[in-house]
Amino acid sequence: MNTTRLAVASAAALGLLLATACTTDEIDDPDTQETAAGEEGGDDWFVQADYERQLEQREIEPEGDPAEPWLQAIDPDWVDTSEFALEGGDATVCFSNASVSNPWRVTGWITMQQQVEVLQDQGLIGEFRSSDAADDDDQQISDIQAFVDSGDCDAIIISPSTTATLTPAVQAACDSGAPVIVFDRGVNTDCAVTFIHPIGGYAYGADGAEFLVDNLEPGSTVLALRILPGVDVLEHRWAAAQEIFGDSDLEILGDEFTGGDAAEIKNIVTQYLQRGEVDGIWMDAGDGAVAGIEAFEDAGKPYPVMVGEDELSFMRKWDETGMTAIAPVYSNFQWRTPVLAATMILSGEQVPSEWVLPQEPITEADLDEYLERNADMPSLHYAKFGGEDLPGFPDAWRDR
Amino acid sequence: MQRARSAAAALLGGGTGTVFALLAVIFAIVFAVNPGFFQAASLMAFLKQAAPLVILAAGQYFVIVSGNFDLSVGALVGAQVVIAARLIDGEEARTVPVIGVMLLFGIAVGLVNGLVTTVLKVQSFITTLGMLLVLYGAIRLWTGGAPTGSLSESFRVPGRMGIENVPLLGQVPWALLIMIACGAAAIWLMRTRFGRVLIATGDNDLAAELSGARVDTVRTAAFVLSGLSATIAGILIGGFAGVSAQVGEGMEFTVITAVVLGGVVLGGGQGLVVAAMAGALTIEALFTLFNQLALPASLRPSVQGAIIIAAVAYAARRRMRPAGQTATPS
Amino acid sequence: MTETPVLAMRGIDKSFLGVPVLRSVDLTVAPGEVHALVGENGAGKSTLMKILAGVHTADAGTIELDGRPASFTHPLQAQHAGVSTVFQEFNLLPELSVAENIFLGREPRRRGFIDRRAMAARTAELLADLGVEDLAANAKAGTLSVAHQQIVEIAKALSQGADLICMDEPTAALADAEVELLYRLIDRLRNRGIAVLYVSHRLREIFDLCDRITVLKDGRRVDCVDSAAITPDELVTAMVGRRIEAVFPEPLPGTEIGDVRLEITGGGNAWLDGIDLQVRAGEIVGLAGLQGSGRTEIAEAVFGIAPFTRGSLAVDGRQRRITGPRKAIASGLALVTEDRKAQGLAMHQSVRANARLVLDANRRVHSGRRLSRIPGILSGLDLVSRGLEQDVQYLSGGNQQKVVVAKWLATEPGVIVLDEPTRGIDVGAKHKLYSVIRRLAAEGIAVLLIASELIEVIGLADRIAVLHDGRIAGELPGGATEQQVMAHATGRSRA
Amino acid sequence: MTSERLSTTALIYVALAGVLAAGGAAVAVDGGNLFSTANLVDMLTRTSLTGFLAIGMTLVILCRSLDLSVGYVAALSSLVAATTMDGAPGNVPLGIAAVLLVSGLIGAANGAIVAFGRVNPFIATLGVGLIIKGYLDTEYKGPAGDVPAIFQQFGYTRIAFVPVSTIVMLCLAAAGIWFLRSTRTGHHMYAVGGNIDVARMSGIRTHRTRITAHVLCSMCAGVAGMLLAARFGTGSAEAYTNLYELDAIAATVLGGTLLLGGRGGVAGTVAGVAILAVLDTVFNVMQIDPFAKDVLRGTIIIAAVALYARRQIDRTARRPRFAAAGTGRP
Repeated sequence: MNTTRLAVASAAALGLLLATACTTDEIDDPDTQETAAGEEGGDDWFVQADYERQLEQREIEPEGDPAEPWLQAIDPDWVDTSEFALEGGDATVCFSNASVSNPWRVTGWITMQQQVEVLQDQGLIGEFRSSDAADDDDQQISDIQAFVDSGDCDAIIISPSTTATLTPAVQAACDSGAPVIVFDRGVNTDCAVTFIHPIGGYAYGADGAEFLVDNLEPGSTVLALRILPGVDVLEHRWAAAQEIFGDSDLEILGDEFTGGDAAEIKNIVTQYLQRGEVDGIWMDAGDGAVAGIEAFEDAGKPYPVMVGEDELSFMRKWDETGMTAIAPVYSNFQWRTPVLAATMILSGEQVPSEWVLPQEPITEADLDEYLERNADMPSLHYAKFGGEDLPGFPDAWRDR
Repeated sequence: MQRARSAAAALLGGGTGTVFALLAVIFAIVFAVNPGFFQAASLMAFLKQAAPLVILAAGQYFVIVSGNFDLSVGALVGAQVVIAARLIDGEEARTVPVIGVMLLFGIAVGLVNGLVTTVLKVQSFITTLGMLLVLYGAIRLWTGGAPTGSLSESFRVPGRMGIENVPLLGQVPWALLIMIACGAAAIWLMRTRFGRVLIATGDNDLAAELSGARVDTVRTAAFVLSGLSATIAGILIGGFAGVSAQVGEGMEFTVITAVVLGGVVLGGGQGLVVAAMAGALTIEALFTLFNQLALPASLRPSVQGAIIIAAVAYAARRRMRPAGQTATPS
Repeated sequence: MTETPVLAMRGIDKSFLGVPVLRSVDLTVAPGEVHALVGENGAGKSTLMKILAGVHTADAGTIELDGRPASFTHPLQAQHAGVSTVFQEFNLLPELSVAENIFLGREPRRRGFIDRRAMAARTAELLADLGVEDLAANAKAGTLSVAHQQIVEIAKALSQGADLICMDEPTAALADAEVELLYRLIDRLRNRGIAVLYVSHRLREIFDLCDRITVLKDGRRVDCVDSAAITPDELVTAMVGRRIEAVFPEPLPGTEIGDVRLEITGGGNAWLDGIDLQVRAGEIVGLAGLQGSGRTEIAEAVFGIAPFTRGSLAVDGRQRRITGPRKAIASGLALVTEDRKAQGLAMHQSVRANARLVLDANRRVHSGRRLSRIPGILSGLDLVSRGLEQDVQYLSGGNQQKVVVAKWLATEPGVIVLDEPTRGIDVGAKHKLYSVIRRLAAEGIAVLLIASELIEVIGLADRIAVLHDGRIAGELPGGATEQQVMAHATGRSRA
Repeated sequence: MTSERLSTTALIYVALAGVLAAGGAAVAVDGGNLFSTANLVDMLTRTSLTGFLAIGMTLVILCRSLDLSVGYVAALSSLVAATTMDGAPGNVPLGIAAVLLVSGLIGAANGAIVAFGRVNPFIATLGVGLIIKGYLDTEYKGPAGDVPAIFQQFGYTRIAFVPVSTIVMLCLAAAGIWFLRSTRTGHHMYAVGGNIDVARMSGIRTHRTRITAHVLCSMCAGVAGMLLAARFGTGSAEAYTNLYELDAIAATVLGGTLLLGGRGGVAGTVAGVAILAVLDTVFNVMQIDPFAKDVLRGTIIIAAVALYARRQIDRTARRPRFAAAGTGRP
């Protein structure tokens, strides 16, 4: 029948075309594949070693000026970049962005653009090209290829939309000879000159989980709210939290996917409150945290012990209600670092091969300070965006 | 009275009967799992959160029964919430004027959808798909990617508050009352000349036109009603949960599913608005049921999909009548 | 007939949801015979044909083809068995070519793939066989005239190697001249030994064409006779079980021709030219003419669907620029359209909803009083339905047509245009409509009657305007002979 | 009919040329060159993924159906491919076979639900999509499997400046055109979409035809999934979040295929895909704000379809008899 005929045909066609490997851009896979095999088990996100390392890193005093956390690094291993040194500045820097599809990325993107302007004024960066993949891995692969093929990028900055899937594209970018800088989410290859990221998901998840364990009576109930499954940075947060809850006497009522939609969050919390007490809320990201809190208000229940994020709407709610809460931070200021790193690399300065930025939760203690600092910032802004010293501040972030 | 009888007949016949049956079954199971759900408080909470979808369903019904689609409602709901937040920016005084602006915006979007579909003869699926993209992009362009500003307390009243200490019921949410009002309005509208012409248009637009119906006008009006319902839904959702970047995402599919679940036939001309709203209620009830059963979150889409297909297939069977003596091919 | 019949159906039963539609019906057709199947709508003709076509399956009974037992569960099987059906709504796809339509589902193949050259060639052959040259194999079916579409259907049947071709109301949409063509085709078929099962309401054709007649009534076969052995009146009686005048009802007493209600002077547009036409109160004016001569176009022009671009139009003496149905309705016009399925009814809506649609859609004519008259109007038309809330899709053709008429009467029009009001409906309903038309006249309404069946126009109209090529070729008094009408219609004599 | 379709298709290629010209000009003004190798490669690369999906989508839409599940099927397929191959070049054929089998079965399910279950394709395929989503969310918490380098060539290799994936897509398109024109099942899709009762009366196995269309559509989605896997070097469940199905539908309709079925073809679809790809590249080269992209995309899609609609209306006009121009009767 035609179905099968066409199937065979297309299958044959594929096989044939694959046989004719007259390649233009090679992917040398050995190291790619090895590392790939490593972390992406798919099913199990918990890697004991990474978990422990990140928890230690929280204690380590980072090198560099605390006033400029985006330039600090936790036990860096500096690499020589003289091979990439470029005479006369005016470099063309290309940035492949996964997306600006959530407030955290929007805030960071503004910060990066502000930083770029400064560097352009200093003449360190000439043209700054960016592309946005709207969270579509395939799109981003094309974007990166386009940069590589255009051949005018002196440095390529990549914020991968998904770790494993972008690996081949990043590899290809490295092979193009231009220095590659990866930040935020990683990739399964170490071919990038530097990989910039805060301590990481395990630490983030642990910060909140430990806070709940410390602040709740044994036997208390905790509801976990997650955005969506399958994104490594988020899965690590949950994996760490599970690890910690596992050793505690807290009862986990359930873990729900909310898509970060406030209405969804409020629905779910409301329904849990109908079924019984909820003493604590753990979230893998702060989006919609306020809606979760309101669910308690509307149900006339006492405030839970809350794990949010350094998103202002939550921190302001936290402040006015005076509830027990913590705001884990996935350092938004990391968006400044890549462009700075690019200029460093292009001027042959050393950079950490893995550039681990500090990542400290905001606690009761420093809540007021950060609210103070961001007094006139919009509600979906992130407290630790670290752009206060940039010329565009505050307008660039306030009226975007 | 005859009309009453016909209504009863319609309710039981075809797809319409299915949805009420399904709704009953779901509630029965919920009750079995957790009788507590039927205490006034939790029931009210349920209706409060269901209200926006029910109102959207009513709006979508008008468009579908007139033979079109409106895929832009999800994006419109989101846009409305963001607009509200940005324009109100925490100022109580601005609440009412801004709501006025939102209503106008909703009407405008509906008008554009309607005119592009009727005058430019673009299939509504494409029109509203395009509108979805435009709204999504435009609203983010306007706010620089993420919502800014904040809602005023009074704006949040309809979606969040209610009439306190009503005997037996406790708090009666405004959202519930608004839902009932919209539902009643929709039912009344379908009994008016407009409604009759609308459904006839969806059934056979040529016959309607030759009978002097303003086919394009009623169809456009349907889109406007959908735009209005999206606005009201936006006000309720924004009020219920405040601003977030993801509000409304994917709602268009949920609401169309709800309407079809209510036995309304895609392509127009068949189905009751009551049933469409019941469909929305059913979907919300289904989500509640999942929660009550503590069904793993990741598994829920599968169950939802299966149930929807089953229900619609079942309804399709019931709707099938004999190809009677007078029936002729084509 | 000694030879084995090409078709022998015995004891066919069929019921839908327990409602019996056919009760042990027998039907035998001899090779090369033209066999008429008559009966009112609802008598079970269509169901019987559909069983024969493999659309429905009989609950009981046997079907034999050339003496061999057969049973169909799919149209394909019927075709393979040599039974082809030409339905009333043509089964042609406008987007496909003549050839593609003829061979749809049976495309000639070479090495498993469609062989378009062969397809075109064989199409040409078939058409030649039927003596039709002026029809291109690659023409899009959508662009063909009704007559040509029917020819394509018959060619399709032939190409399926049918030895029995069933035709459902084949002349319903044809003008008399085109009917002649059909007659010739049927003769050719007969000569090739192909049997034809001929379903029609038109007594004349039945007697002209058919060798034998099987009469169905209420799902039973009441009779099967040689056409020579029965008179039209007897046949009608057999069909409807009561004796009704085969001739047309006389004008009701008190009908008098009054002032001019509709007046067209020098009307013209892209399809019409120099139309001068007057219809007076109480007058029935017939529009005759061949298919495509402009009959329907006049109706459309008057009703503003394709308005006159030249000349003037006056209703009750007042000049009107009618640019669309709404204007037409507002000025007291009504149009019972030709195709009730496509243009007349919202099939999934109730009888009531359809009957009040025009009132609902036009504020100018909407009124509580008119709404309240609707049930009366419907019962005045002897509508047979399970209440006003029943969906019209479940009514018989005749009753559907009554709903269409009712929805226009509800507007209390001054001028009513009836375009093929009796197309494809049963004798009983036809006669009902005839008397309704008379009654309208008696009520002082101006009636413009369009009909392909000359006999209707002649029998009912006070005056007959004959169209040819978009112009009025001549006017004749009522009761003129068919020859006179045809003379004008074919443009042989210019009046 | 052929001539008709050609002329429509021709129009679309004209449109494509127009878009290329306009885009080229815009980029030139911007000081770039749209037709530089790099940009050509980029355009062609972007055509392949949507191309695979849209070719399949064309078949179902021709049958007056729809498939909203292709995005999920592609995601699933990428995982099936990656996990089956699991880094071993030897497993490549096995992986391909597995994907085609799985996607084919899903297509069969879609088709069966639409044909036998009489469920509106919109709902049916939406439901199936949800079912797959649930499975993916439950089974795969993120990327899984490992694609051997040899198969990654499918995603990265280029012959001159033409990516292999694009060549494969074009081959598939050619196959599709041939299939629709020269096989009965293909040819019958026009009949089924044009008027299903007529098709049935003509002895066409309408169910089989529709199901075949759905099977082929899903298989195309499967191929798209394999492309994803090849480019990702692994399988990714997240791929379904990108609403590929809507892109595919937009491309198909842009390609002049009637959403109501019965008219259109793969040739046009390829052009539609190309138009979208060109737009994306232009937007990228010109550094258009990501949100402005959505606005432009939406507007352009609507505008284009409106243009086609104009043409449809003109065509259906009756030939005049007494028009100043026209002489004598047709």
